[in-house]
Amino acid sequence: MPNSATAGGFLLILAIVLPVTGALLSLVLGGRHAERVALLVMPAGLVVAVAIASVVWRTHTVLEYSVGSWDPPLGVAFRADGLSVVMIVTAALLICGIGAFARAQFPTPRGQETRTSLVFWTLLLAVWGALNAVFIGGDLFKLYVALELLTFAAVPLVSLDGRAETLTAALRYLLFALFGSILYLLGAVLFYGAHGTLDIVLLSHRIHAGPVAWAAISLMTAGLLAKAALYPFHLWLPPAHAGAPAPASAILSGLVVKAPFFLVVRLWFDVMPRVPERAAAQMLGTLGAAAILFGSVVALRQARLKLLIAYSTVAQIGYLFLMFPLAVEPETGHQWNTAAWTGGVLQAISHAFAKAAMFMAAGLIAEALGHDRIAGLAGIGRALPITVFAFGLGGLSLMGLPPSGGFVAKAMLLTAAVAEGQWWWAVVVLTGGVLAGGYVFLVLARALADASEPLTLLSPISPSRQAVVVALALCAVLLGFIPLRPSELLQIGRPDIAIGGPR
Amino acid sequence: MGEATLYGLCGAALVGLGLFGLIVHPQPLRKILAFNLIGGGVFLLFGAIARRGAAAGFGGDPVPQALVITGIVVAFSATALAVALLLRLFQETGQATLHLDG
Amino acid sequence: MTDRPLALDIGLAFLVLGVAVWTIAARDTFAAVVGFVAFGLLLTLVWARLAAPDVAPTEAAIGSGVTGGLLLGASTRLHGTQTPAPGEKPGAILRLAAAALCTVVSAGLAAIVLLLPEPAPTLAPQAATNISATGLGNPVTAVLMAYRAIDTLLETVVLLLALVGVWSLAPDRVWGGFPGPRHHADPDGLLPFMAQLLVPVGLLVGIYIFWVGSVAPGGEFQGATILAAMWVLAMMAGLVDAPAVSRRWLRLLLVAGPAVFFAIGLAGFAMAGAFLAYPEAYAKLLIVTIEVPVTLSIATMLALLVAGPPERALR
Amino acid sequence: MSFALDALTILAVSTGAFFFLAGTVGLLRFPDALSRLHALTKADNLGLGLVVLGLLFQPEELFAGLKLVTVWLLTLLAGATVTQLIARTARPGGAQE
Repeated sequence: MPNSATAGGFLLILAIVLPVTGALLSLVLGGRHAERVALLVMPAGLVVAVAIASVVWRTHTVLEYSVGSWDPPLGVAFRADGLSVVMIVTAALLICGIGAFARAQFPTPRGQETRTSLVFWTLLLAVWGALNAVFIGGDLFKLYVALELLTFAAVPLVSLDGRAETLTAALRYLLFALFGSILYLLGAVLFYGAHGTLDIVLLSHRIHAGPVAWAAISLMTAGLLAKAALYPFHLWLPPAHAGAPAPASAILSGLVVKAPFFLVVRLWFDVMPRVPERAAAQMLGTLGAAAILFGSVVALRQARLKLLIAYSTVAQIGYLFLMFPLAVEPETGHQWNTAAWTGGVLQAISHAFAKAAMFMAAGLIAEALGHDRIAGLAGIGRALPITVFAFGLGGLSLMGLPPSGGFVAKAMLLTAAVAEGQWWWAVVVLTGGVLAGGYVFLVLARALADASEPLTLLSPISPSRQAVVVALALCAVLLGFIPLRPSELLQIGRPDIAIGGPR
Repeated sequence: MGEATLYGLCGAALVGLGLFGLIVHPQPLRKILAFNLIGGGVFLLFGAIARRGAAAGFGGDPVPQALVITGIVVAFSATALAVALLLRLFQETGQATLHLDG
Repeated sequence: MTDRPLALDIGLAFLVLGVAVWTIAARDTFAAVVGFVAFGLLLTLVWARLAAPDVAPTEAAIGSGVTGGLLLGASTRLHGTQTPAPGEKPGAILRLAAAALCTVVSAGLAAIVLLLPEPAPTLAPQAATNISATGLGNPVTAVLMAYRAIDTLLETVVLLLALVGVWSLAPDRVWGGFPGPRHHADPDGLLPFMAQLLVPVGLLVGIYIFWVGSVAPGGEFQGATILAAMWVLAMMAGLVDAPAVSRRWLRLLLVAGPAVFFAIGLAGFAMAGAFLAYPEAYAKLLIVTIEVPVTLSIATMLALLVAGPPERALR
Repeated sequence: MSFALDALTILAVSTGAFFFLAGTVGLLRFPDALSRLHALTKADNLGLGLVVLGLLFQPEELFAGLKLVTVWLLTLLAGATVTQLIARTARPGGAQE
């Protein structure tokens, strides 16, 4: 019976229904209620996320639910494995943090609705629902709809201020995203044509290496890479992420780009676990390495703080894709190196926290100074010490210095690279860390320098908003205290060949 | 070769054509048009696959046919959002270009 | 299935490709959009040939009709900006490389079409054996409203988010106001008279197309498009003004469809033990209860997506 | 009898098709929007009418025939209305009156 775990299934449904109905309610009630609804949904959604995590952790099995009792292939199934759970909890924590931070930025005057706050609160909840739908989707077409949901919720956030350059950035982002989703859909169509199902688990049993499978997975991966802004598809990301208001940048850089990455992982590790894929994995790794080097070097040359952080996102996305060549065992081409795998996922979540904190810190600095030119940051370290401290904490994770989630993630990738004799990836990881150190230091050195004349802040920055930023940065740091070994939670739901790790 | 294969090939050609338009046309509106052509090709391919799956007294597999309907509506929403962005950009700058320095 | 395609099919396929080439190659954007509308109409015929009578009207109404109208309007408003600046035009090498890449993609896809397994995998038998549990007669509607209802539900939310995105583009000073320019009915003109004649007939046709969807080709998307078209016509003929986006009734109308969908879906936990499950005895009743507000909401979304972001402030 | 009906059908449908062709050529060849519309609507209304007429000669149930005629009438009405709409937009001064 598909619905044996009805209570757990109920939670999975809630993870989508709660934020999405919240978005609907925000839109209907409008005005000040939009924000109130969002603030009510946030803790509830966090509770749901934690509940899902505890069910999966307790039972040590994949939580599965067939919508409407229609089992795949005819129906659509939701599944939460260890990976989904980690992403769902990360998303819930971040959304709550970003929401708490954004209250001061998107207020609604009494009795009057403003465009930016209505759109922001509605879309914040919509992004959340879409992310959860991506993380628990078990059906390739359902995932396509979830991806589009995410795109349409994310793009308007970029151009919220209505300036010409953000409109251009949003349009570019939309065109890239649409290009990505249509390629993804094309691949899914080919899978259906060959195997008569879109369900991930059923597909993984029916699939075999051959031209159809290769074409389908190449198209889908290419589309997802365009959405994840992996080099050379990164062109759209910096203007979009740097142009958006700070809380929106935090959502986009922290969470939204992780969704297509998550789906690439699903495709390669869950849809095609038994198909040799060594060359492809090496190629993904090469693109990732190029992204790390290119993004970091360009970040070093930025004059504006938000653009620097955005280019750093381009680089950090590169690290995610190093897990593909490292998780694939070089001799046989079959998976699995669990250390690399855990490292990749850990990089995704620690970057989410660190980058969200850094974008919001940059937002506070820009609010206080009226600009975000790096050359003009002198004295801000004295004026906003907590904010600059949070920025530095986030920076630790990007550089891969202890104690931080980024350190554990990169250390695991290094371990895997050394263990498998693929030392060239280790060189890339270390070089990227040094370059990240360069651009983080560049900012901190400016910020901590003494101003030539006393700094006057344009607007006072409330301590509570600074506290939120520090809290998120601390999450990234706390991830550094988890043990340096493959995570048991992440192994829940991995195909059997994964268990045991590298022989 | 049945009509399903014929139209499947037609869909394959449309995807390539649309992709070409998407790459070489600098104007955003032409890119949006090209995206819709790719969409048409993908849906046609899916329709051909549905037709191949004719069984149980149905002229085609109803699952892909239903998914195509969903896909057409999603493609329309995408087009509407893209066109609105483009028109707003034009209103703001008097230009309709993706060039950042434009 | 016949072994050889009819001459009609071959001709149609070439016509589709020809119009598609025109759409890409035409110098004038307006001409390209006209080509695209023709492309959509030809695809409608193809869908009929592919035994997909439910897809055909969707393609005609949304893929060709509403999309085409939207693009035609945009190309008129962007007139004069559509010649690329000298620096923007891709060079010959890029064009050649793009052509080569796209040829490879098309050739690869074509090879895969020829390689698809025989007999083709299909869910048609499963869809057929389960259809009695839904009380419906049209298998495509059964997929959309029962087997894969979650897709349809999320799709209505996708449309709604696109509308929020379009609205978000309004300048702040007109927020809450009316979309698009105000059209005034010309008292001596023929248009208001014709529109008054057509709109009620069109509404009737839209409702019929929606209603027939449970047993025959048709359904909420096709019906909703016709309803939306009538609303847009009434707006353009000056019979009614577009509603201000801050109106509570409008917001309610927009979310009614997804909201009822969610509500009945959640009630499924109590009634049939699962989200979006229907007890067999009431399946058809519940599906229709969902479809009515969904059709109204979709019609509203489509009409307002065409109308665009608010341009005139509330007074 | 059935031969005569078939001949009538072929004649009417072919004539209708010819009008469609003429209308399409007009659409492509005429210089401005108004004369294009003129060519298109004249030819298409008549063309569709002839096609429907031709199909009416094929004996089916009465209801099918009624449907065909309804389709034609609806097209006439919708065509006329939309033509008005396009003509107004195409006129100098455009839609904003």
